[in-house]
Amino acid sequence: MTSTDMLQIIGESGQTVSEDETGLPPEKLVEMYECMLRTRAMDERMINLQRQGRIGFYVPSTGEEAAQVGSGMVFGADDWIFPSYRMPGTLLMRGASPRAMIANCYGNSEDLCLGRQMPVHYSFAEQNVVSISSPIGTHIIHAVGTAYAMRLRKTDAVAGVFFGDGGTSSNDFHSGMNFAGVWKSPCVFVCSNNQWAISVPFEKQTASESVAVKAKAYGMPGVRVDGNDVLAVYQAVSAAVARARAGVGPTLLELMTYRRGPHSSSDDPTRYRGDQADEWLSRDPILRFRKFLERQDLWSEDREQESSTRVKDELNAAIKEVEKLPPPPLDTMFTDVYAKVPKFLREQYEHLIETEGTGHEADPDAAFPL
Amino acid sequence: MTSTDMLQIIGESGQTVSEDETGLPPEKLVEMYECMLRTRAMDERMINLQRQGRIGFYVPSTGEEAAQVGSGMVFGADDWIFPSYRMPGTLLMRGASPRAMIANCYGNSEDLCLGRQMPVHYSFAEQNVVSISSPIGTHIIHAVGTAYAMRLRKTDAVAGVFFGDGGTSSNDFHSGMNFAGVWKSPCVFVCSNNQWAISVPFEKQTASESVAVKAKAYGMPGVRVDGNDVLAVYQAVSAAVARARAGVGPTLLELMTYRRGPHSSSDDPTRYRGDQADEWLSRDPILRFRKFLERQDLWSEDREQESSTRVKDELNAAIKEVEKLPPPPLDTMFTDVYAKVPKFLREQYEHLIETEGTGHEADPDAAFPL
Amino acid sequence: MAEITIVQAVNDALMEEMGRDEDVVVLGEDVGVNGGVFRCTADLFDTYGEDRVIDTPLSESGIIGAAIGMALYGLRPVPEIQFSDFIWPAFDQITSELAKMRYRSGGQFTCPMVIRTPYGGGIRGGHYHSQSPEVYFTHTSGLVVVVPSDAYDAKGLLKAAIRSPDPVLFLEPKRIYRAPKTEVPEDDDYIVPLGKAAVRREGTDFTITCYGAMVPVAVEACDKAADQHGWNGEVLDLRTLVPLDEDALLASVTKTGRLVTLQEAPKFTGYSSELSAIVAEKAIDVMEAPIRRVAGFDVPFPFTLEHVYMPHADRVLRAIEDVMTYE
Amino acid sequence: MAEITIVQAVNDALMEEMGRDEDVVVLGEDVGVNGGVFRCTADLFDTYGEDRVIDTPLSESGIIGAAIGMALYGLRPVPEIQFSDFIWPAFDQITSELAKMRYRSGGQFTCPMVIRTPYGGGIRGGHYHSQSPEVYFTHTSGLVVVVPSDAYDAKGLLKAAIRSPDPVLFLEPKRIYRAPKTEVPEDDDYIVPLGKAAVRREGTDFTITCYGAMVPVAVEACDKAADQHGWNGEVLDLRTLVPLDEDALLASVTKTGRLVTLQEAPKFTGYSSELSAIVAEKAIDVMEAPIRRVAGFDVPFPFTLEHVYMPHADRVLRAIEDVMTYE
Ligand SMILES: Cc1ncc(C[n+]2csc(CCOP(=O)(O)OP(=O)(O)O)c2C)c(N)n1
Ligand SMILES: Cc1ncc(C[n+]2csc(CCOP(=O)(O)OP(=O)(O)O)c2C)c(N)n1
Ligand SMILES: [Mg+2]
Ligand SMILES: [Mg+2]
Repeated sequence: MTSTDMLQIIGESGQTVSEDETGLPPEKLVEMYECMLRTRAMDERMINLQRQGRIGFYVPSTGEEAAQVGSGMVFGADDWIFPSYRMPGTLLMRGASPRAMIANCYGNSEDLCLGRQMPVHYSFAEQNVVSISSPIGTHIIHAVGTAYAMRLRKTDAVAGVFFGDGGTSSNDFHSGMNFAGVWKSPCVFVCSNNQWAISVPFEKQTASESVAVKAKAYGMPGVRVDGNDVLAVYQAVSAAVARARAGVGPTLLELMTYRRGPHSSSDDPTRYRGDQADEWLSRDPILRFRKFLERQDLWSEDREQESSTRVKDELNAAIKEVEKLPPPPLDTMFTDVYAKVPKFLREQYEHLIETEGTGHEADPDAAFPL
Repeated sequence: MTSTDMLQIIGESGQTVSEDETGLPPEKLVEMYECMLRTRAMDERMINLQRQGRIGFYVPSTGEEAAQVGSGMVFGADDWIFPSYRMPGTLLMRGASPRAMIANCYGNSEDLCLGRQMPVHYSFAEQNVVSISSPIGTHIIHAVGTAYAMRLRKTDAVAGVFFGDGGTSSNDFHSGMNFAGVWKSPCVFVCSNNQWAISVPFEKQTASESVAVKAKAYGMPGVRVDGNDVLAVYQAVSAAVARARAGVGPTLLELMTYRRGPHSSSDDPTRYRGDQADEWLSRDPILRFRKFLERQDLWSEDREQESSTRVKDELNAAIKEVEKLPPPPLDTMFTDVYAKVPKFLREQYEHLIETEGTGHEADPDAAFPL
Repeated sequence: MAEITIVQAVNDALMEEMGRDEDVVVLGEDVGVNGGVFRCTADLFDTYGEDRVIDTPLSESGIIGAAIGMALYGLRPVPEIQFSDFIWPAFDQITSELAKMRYRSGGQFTCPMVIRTPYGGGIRGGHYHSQSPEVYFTHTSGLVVVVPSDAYDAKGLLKAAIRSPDPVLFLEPKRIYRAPKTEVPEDDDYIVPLGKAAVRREGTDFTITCYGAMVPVAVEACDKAADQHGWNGEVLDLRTLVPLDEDALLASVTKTGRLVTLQEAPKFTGYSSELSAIVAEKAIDVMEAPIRRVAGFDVPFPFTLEHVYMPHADRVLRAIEDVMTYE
Repeated sequence: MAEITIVQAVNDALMEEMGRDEDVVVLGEDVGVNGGVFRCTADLFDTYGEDRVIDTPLSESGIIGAAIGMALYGLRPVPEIQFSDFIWPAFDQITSELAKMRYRSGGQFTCPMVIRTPYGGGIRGGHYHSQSPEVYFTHTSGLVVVVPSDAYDAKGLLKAAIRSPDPVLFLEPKRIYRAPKTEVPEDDDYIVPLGKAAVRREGTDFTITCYGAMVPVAVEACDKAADQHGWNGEVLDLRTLVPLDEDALLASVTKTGRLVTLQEAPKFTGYSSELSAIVAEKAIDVMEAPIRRVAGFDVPFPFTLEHVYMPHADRVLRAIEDVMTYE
């Protein structure tokens, strides 16, 4: 297999093109499909809220649902996930609630991050989903440290880390892959190669023939996978997780997909690209998986209607609830900087309250960046 | 050729083991050999000065002369060199004077760097040898920027950058290789894999099967070379330089060698390694090249005696001269921070002179770090 | 005279300097085809081509490191860091290499360049799209640090920076990128000299120091102080943080005897602390009141509560009242 | 009581804490088999094994990033950066990740660790083996910054730091790594609390603030001032730069009315500027003289002329004379 060969199980019309070794039972297949629908629905709804000015920023992931959901299903409860910002599907698959995610986008008092970060920078300790930050690539080496700790503590847990094609150029892609190679870390590196880093196409990002081949530089295997084929994703990630769990070492996976939408709600892709997106429309991961399920009589137009209505209703209900919540209280600006609020921060807080009271109003016109 | 195959021309007894395509005329071969002798002599002399407390710090390169001299010979006058600290032979080969290098180690008024950096952190603008700094790896991406500028200015010059096996773990190995791949830079990356980064052996540095294979991650060719074989080094570097000059793109070379001595005058290798060094003694690059030259009647015991005496005399004379020189004048502490000395620095200087005069004596007991 | 925004001023300066000097090149993430995420490099790609307007891989260390290599060879690079919050991967290159190259080589090698980067809060960007990192650079000997506060200065200072023989960090106040417009001369060659502060409002009762997006806040606070109390404050826009125009600072406090410093960066060991230190060292006897600092809180930049975090005119006014009523 | 060096104190603290808590791990370049280039981690490898004393690849970003990952999972890593001059490749990890993890996750994730690193001049190390980078970290909200000045503190503060729930930068003054020895209790569990300054010499005439390798210089200068002028100075060793023991600072200047600040880092926007600013804000009316700062010059750290660069007792004495004779 050359480094540009690609694992695919479901063909574009839903037929099986290579052996399905996933062994997934029907109900799991349906669960995955519904999670893909939920991810897509959330995408559309949140972008809509952003356009209406009800939330300030969003990062759509339309077209990348298979990569998210297929890998999200693999990891166990004791495994840790170090996500990127463009993968709500993985978090949903792990049990993060849409409501909690919506609260994060509103940055209100129910947001587990207490409104301290921008929208989509989630953090779900209960699901072992580590805090997302904006700087690209920094978390890749975190996963390697956590994987080290898992081994030192003699667990058989695994760390999974997710990043984009742009992320492979970052410093900590290099340090993370390199440390993991030397340490034979129980770590799985998952690159969603959606072929764009904002406006920069893959061929300006790196001259290597693939992301997968970069694994060689670190003494680990690299595998290219059709990222729009949820079963191929599931199978490849499963194999890599099994390998890590067994103590054999880390793997780099490259999930080939496409960023169909803008980079974020602040981005206008017409400035830098034509309509390659159309070509990828035909490879839609949801449509493809639906065809696969229908061929096996696991799905139908009726179920589609029922399911998508239910998903949308759930989302709308959650949004309605969340929108009523107040912002986080003023003192949360000063807590969690340190374990205990030190004297100098307490004084800053007290001085603020003394001189300005607690009645701060947000500026409704404030703009949003990328 | 697998990534661990290695180019070798001269065998360990001086015989030719693969075709010599260098086309080097006899006088060039002898020039290279003498430069290797000079490099070795300088090494021994400077370490000696350090042991006597006459200079504070030195970095020996014994056993790595072929890598230095073989590559130093290739680059042309208009090419630029971004060296590491362990390659005086390359600088000598380019025409840097031993006296200037010794003045640098004394940090005195004749030091072109005005005594501002530690010993062996040379800078020779006249030879297009760019200022060496201590942080590992930072210069790798500089070479790529310079190579870009060479192309933009439509010259056919080439940038050569040198670093160690430890350097391949640095952030700017990654950025440098990646940018060069994308830009098809006229740049040659030369890694002296001497198998140690202070006390850290290569297998703890990276799990990749070689340094050369790392080139694949950046879409460029990588070649492993016997770094103790000066002709193999010359030939491989020549090919890479020709490729760069012709606009085809960058190359990564891995020169396999061994750090026979301590990391620096501050290091005690007995703390962390046994006597693998012995094994490498038999692969001594100078001895090997001497046998090669002797087989072709280009060298003899007489010439060896004459040459090594001459080289040592030259060095001793230079040291004697340099030792007499005064330290750099006090005002050089404040110049070259900016193009012009700004008012606030002029005031700091004037205040210093006013309150403390100009008669500062150095503390002779001050210790030296790594 | 044309009325333009800061974004336009930056774009004009780049367009003109690239036209004047073919050694000027622009590089960074999304600066080329896309014209920059804030549009500061719009149309440069079409005008000067992909060799001089370079979309780079996603590596700030690579961007600055490559720019250093270009500058060593004689080009005049103007790298962009998309948000100043993302400058840290390049910090080793900036502090270890860029700032020390001239000094450590005895003047044999230099790498003049202008690192442009938007900084500061007020756009609801949270931790990583809002910070004000000036002090990390002002403490790094060898760098010039510039912060314009309107389009006139943005254009004139950027042109001066591009022509400067020293490496310059050019911090662009993104909160005021698009407002208010200011008048800018048509003359292609006007320059605002580095190292000179500007008095934005003359006064005799107290001094406010500020820079970047805090300048309009300081002016507003002064206006309020005049309205509400009849006090006549002086607003000193520092414009260049290194080298600081110390004479202007000392002249102003010598006149007023009262000082409020204003910055949006966190307070502790922030830039303004230096201004206090200088005054406490050189002019303590003219001071008629404590020096009050208005600054960001010593917490990571928040998201939802950013409007509480950001210094605003009323907060500054309170500090003015403190120093004016002190006995 | 045993008389030991700072190196030994650091080594003892690590040895004991690793024995006490098996979550403590040490990682860095040459810290394992070699025992650290300054020997601070000597014998740990043999005692606790290669899984807990880890020789890493040459990447500071990797060292700190991996340590963050370990700490997230519950380990208590103590990464070493070989020289603080080489910390910059890790600065993004420190400022963007380490310092903000607790805050940005709403307290869901924390990464307590101690980054140990030797800093400072006086060992003829030139630019890259001599710098004092404290202010880059004291301005970064979320970090604790500690600088011991003798073996007693080095051991007690390091143990406190390892047990702290917050990330700590532990700057070790390498110039005095091996001298002078100080007495350290045999008790394995003594701790020097974070956030408390220590008066090293009591006095009433003037105050000198200092930390790390500048503490003996301050004491020597005070002794000279007493000898030569009969002035009785107070030496305040800050020990923890964040959180600063502001009460101790204000108490001392309230008593003495005169302040000299001492640091070896460059002066401009250095740590000591904050001390001036605090005093100018909170205690200006007790001051009987300008605040004089003794600091490194605003240049890259030099090699041959380092003895001129480094603040020494006579230079401090001159500043003391300035503030004592001021009228
Ligand atoms: C260190 C850093 N530099 C720049 C940015 C701005 N930025 C945000 S996302 C992005 C592109 C990321 O591309 P990729 O890794 O391919 O992920 P994708 O957005 O395609 O999912 C950039 C440049 C950043 N967040 N961090
Ligand atoms: C960024 C950085 N980290 C650490 C060091 C300390 N250090 C100096 S040389 C060295 C090892 C370098 O090994 P390698 O790159 O293989 O070169 P060699 O010394 O073998 O020639 C280390 C860790 C440094 N100079 N810079
Ligand atoms: Mg992408
Ligand atoms: Mg090496």
